[in-house]
Amino acid sequence: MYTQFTTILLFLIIGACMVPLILLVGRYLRPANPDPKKLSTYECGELPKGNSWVQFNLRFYVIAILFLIFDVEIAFMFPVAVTFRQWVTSSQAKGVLIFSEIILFIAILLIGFVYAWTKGDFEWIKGLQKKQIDPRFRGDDLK
Amino acid sequence: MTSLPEFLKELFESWPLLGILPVWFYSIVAIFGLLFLFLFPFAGVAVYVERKIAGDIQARIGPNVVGPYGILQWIADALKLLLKEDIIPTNADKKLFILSPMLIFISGACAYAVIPFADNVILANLNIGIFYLLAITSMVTLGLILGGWASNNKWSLLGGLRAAAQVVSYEIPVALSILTVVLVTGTLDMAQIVKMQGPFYWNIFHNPFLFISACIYYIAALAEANRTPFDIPEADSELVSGYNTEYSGMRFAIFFLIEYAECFIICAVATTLFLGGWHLPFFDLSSLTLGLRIPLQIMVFMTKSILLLLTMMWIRWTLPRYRVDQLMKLCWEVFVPFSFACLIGTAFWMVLFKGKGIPELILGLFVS
Amino acid sequence: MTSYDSLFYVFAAVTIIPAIVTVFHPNILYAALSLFGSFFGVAGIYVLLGADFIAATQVLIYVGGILVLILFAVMLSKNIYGMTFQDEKKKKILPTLFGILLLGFLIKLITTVHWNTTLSEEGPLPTTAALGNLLLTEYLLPFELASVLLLAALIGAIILARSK
Amino acid sequence: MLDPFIVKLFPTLDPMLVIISAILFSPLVGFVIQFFMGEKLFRKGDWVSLGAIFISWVLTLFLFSDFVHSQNAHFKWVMSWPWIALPSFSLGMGILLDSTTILMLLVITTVSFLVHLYSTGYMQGDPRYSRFFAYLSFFSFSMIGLVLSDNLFALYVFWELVGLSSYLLIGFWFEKPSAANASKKAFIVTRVGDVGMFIGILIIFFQTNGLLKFEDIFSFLSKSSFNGEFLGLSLLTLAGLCIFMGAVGKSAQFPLHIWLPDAMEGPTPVSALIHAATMVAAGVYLVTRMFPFFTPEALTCIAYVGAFTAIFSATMALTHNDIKKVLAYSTVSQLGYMMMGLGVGATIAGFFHLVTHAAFKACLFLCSGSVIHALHTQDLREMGGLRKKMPITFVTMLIATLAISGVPLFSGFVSKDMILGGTLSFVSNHPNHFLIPIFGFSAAALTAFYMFRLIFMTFFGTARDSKKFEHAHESPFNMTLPLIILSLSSFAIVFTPLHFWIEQEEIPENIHHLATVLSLFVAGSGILLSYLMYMKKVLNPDTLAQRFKYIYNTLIHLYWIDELYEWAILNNVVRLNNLLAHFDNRVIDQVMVDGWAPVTIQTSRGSGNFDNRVIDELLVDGTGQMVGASGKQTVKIQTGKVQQYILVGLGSVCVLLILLTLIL
Amino acid sequence: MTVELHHYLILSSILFVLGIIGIISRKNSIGILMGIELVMNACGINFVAFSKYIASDFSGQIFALFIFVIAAAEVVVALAIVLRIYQNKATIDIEEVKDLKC
Repeated sequence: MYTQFTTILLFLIIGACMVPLILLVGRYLRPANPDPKKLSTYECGELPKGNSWVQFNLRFYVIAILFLIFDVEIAFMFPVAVTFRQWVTSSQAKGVLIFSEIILFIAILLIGFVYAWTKGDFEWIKGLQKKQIDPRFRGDDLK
Repeated sequence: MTSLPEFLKELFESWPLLGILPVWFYSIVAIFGLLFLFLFPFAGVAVYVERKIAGDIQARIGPNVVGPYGILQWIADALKLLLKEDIIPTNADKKLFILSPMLIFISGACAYAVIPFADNVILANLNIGIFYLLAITSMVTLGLILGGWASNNKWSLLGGLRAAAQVVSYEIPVALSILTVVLVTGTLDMAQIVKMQGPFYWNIFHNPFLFISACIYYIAALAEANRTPFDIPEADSELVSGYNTEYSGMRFAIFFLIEYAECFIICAVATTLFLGGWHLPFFDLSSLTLGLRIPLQIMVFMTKSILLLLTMMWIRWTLPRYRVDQLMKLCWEVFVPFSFACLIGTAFWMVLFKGKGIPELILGLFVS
Repeated sequence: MTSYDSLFYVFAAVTIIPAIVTVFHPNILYAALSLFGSFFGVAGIYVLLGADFIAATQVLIYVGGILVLILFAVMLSKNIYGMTFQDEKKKKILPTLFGILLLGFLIKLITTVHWNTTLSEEGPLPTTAALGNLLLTEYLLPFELASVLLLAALIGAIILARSK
Repeated sequence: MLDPFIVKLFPTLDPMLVIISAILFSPLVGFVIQFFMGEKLFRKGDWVSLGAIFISWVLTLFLFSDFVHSQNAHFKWVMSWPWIALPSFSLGMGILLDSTTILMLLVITTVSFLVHLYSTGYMQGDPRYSRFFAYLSFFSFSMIGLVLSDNLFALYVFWELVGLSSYLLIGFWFEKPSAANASKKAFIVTRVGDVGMFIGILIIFFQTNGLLKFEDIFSFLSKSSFNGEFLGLSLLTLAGLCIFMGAVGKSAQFPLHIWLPDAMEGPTPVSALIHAATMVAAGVYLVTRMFPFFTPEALTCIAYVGAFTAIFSATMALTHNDIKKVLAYSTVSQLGYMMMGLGVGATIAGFFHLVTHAAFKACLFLCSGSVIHALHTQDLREMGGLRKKMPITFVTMLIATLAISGVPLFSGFVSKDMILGGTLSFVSNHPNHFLIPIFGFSAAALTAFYMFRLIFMTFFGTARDSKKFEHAHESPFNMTLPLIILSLSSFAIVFTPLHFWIEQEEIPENIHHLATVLSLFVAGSGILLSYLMYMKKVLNPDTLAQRFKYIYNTLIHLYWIDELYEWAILNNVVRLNNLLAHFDNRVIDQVMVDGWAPVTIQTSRGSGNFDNRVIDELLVDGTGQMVGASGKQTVKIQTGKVQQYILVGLGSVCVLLILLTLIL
Repeated sequence: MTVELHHYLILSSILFVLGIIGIISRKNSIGILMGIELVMNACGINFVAFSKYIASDFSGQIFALFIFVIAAAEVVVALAIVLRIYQNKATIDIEEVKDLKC
């Protein structure tokens, strides 16, 4: 029972076990003498202070939100896009109909996009400039 | 329009021993062939070529020590990486440390399954080809985040998250441009798309909007692969080498390899979607015999994508790096709106001209 | 035992086992990653059921979008100092008991009910085009409403997530 | 005579009715005006009641003149109209007018008018001057009503009113405790008699099942008699005796005579009007009115009571030095005389004695009133030699005394002679009752003796109290005029027009002559004896008193009857009262009433506790706490943990499923 | 034995129950969201299975698509809320988040 997906599946499986395979091969060729200094995380040469703190504000999250919403939108658009050519070539009226449907769909979501844009969610460092540097950023813990 | 394994099966059907082999055997052979014969050597060569071009651009000589003109440099690098000690930081999360390269490798490699090198030479002729590619590439973000997180290094985590944010946000323009192409072609099947582009009905010339979205696609894809102007995560000066700071040895090699694989995928997809895949403008290759047609088509396809790749490399060593907020602003305030505009434009164009592109219209003028 | 059935059981295992890990693993990060595994299993099930587009969308949205979001949330919400996510000390006996009970009943229900299945063997159809047509004709209103829902979610989330 | 005028005035009504109602109601009107507006009127309104009684007096004179002119002894006028008309019982109210009524009316109105006139002088300056006149007119109204009523019930009503007015008048100076006590004593003693009378009325009422009118009773008796008997006496006699009890109470006969001497506490005009002429006569009038009703045994009993009262009170009058007390006792004895007369069957004689007695006894009382008014003392021992000082009073008193002691040519002699004749004729018929004439004659002798004792002590001899003597002066004209009128009426010839009424009873000639001879002898001896003792002081009364000390003491203390009553009744009654009071106090108050207090306290405390502990704590607070506690418990359910909610939801779903599976 | 509809239903119900257990027993609110995702997937499988085995048309798949939309919207908003809670109360432990005012 062969479908195109079997190759995909096989590809995935092979890909998945390729990396461990390579590493295994490497393991036997490579020297392995762990040294605490070597094993410490790399801090541009300095001694690593504390573990990797990072406390982001939520702008990464906003980006992820936008991505997900538009990703879903696009996922929804694909089937419509696929049938677009067929409708358009079939008749002018149907073409206009599908065009208007797509336009409506996109327009509604564009409202959200415009909102995000005007509200300044795209500026990445807005937070940094305007807000005085967050104490934790100031790096006073590094003294 | 069968896929490569079926094509091979037909070829070797008559052979005595190979006849009984099931199709998926051929697919395994094809996969291994693709990986080892094409992917890994190509990556190495690409590294060499890139360093040569970089040197040339910076008026210096690239690697020329190993083998004539340094051609074997990449083999030396590969061996070095192979033999180099593999360090896992102490308080790093061991399991995740290993998992993240796997994820990235899978997402990078599996994309090749749907790229139509030639008429029947496509590993998996899915009828949702391009959509599958989009889905798989979206897995890269996962690997980036995990990589950054697992190495328990402040900078690598920051780099990882930033890389993820970048990849994520640039995926929207890429997806939108792909959507516009699908709008025009009407199918998701890559082979079908290429076939529809005929000798010179290339999509890029289909309508001006599509041309813009092709450019958007090319640049956004660059950013998605963290190449040159957008390689903030590994920006040496700031975050050492981003999420793969802690990786060394073979794991680092994998990261490196996947980077070049993704670059090639970008070029390949660009050629299939916009530049007419394995079509030569004026020569109809399909009429040739099998033995000649396939290699020619593959050659045509490879020249187009390698040309794109070279431009990529060229861009890398000429343009200065974007600041992070400029990067984001560029994506969200330029690419996304323009790609939406192109989408709507092409739709409008399609409605207007009932799906015919400029080449067809011009041809129509003459023919009638 | 055709390859189809064996594949089904493989994919079933691929969904169930990571799901169990997601539910019971103390470390929230491993739970999130095992969720990735179960999403892939579900995609496989979709492929088996002939819904290739849905499988691709599943991968695209769930793995590429939602899981990324969850990971972002996990990272942002955890005081990274701790790095450890060993925080699950809640006893899970009662819920599992009830769950198993419910499961038992559901399975009994499923097995007893006679589903008049019309098994059509004509392999996977090209779904995307058909889906597109259906979406535009029969299910147009939900299609448009989906955009409204997304808009609402977008604006709501942005307002909530705004960092000030 | 007045008929034409009256017909013109009130054409519709019967002229006789108009006259009688005028006679009856004018004193009432007088009383009402006097009582309510008396203070504010000119001269405090005495002219109002005087005028009212004058009207009824004049109208009575007209009636009397008609009666005399008609020469008809058996004159009778009846008018009655239904008052209570119940299916089971009907009572008519009406007016009965016959010879006795007219005579009584005459006596009442004349004496009342004269007393009114007299008291305008006597009561001068009294703070409650107008009220006195109000009471007087009220008394006259009730007396006239009594006389006019034609049935026992109306009679009994007026009988009570008369008792009330006597109480009011006796106790007129209520500041004096003795006056108050006297009025109470009078009222209670007469009430005792009234109770007896009431019992009699009830017996009649029930035996004759509802007949109260006199004619009806007499007609019923003629047909059938009362049946049944009680204590050996037939019911009829018993009823009679009970009725007589009322007469005894009112006319102060033997057992119930004690209140009359004390009644002297009232002002003298009152004594004159009520205790000499009218009210005390009511008893006699009752007996005469009900005469056919009494059985022979009852009559003899009445005769005995009358006779004994006469001799008994006569002896008491001998020793007293208070002028009004002596007169009081003489009244009692004279009433005894009348009762004796009636008892022996001489109704006309008895009734006539009443009329004459009313006249001269009123005169005596008024004279004593003017003497008291002049000397401001009632004690004979402080008087003497007043004949020059107060000539008119002296002359009128002398005439009245002569009348009362039965000296010929005076009214007293005529009536007393008839009574004594009656008694003799009765004894001749019933020789076993020989005691009655003896009592009669001895009483007559004693009467003569103490009356002249009185005259001699006050008017003759020398003034014993010089200071009072100088002060003495003759009473003013409005007081002496009634004296003169009354003294004139004491003469026999005044009553000659009534001869047709007097000769109704025929007494055998020889008995009549014996009676007159004996009465003359007796009167003369009495006067002679008192002349000797008090004028000539041949026999010193004090030495006699010393020798017959015991007799003297008993007389002075009125045979200790008051003490007897006191001891027999009052003490017992008081002791009974004390006992009852004690019982009431200890048993009822302490046990029953106060006893309840602790019970209620206990119960209230108990219910309080119960209420407090059970209801408040248990129910009210209890519910409150219970609600609070349950609230606290239920709050626990709402922990806010979302997962618990879902868990509970899931658990319940499972339970439901299990149940379903078990059931299906 | 050939894979019938009820196999898929059993699979989805197992996934569903696991999702519910995840929702109930997870202390970390993001764990709960993962539970919710599992439940969503279970429904998806059901829809697609029914459309293949019973109606053999694509309505089931359409609904699966809509489930993706809903799931995406839900996760976005839920995580925004969770992060907001985290910022206010520095914890995403569902047990601490139980009073009305966060």
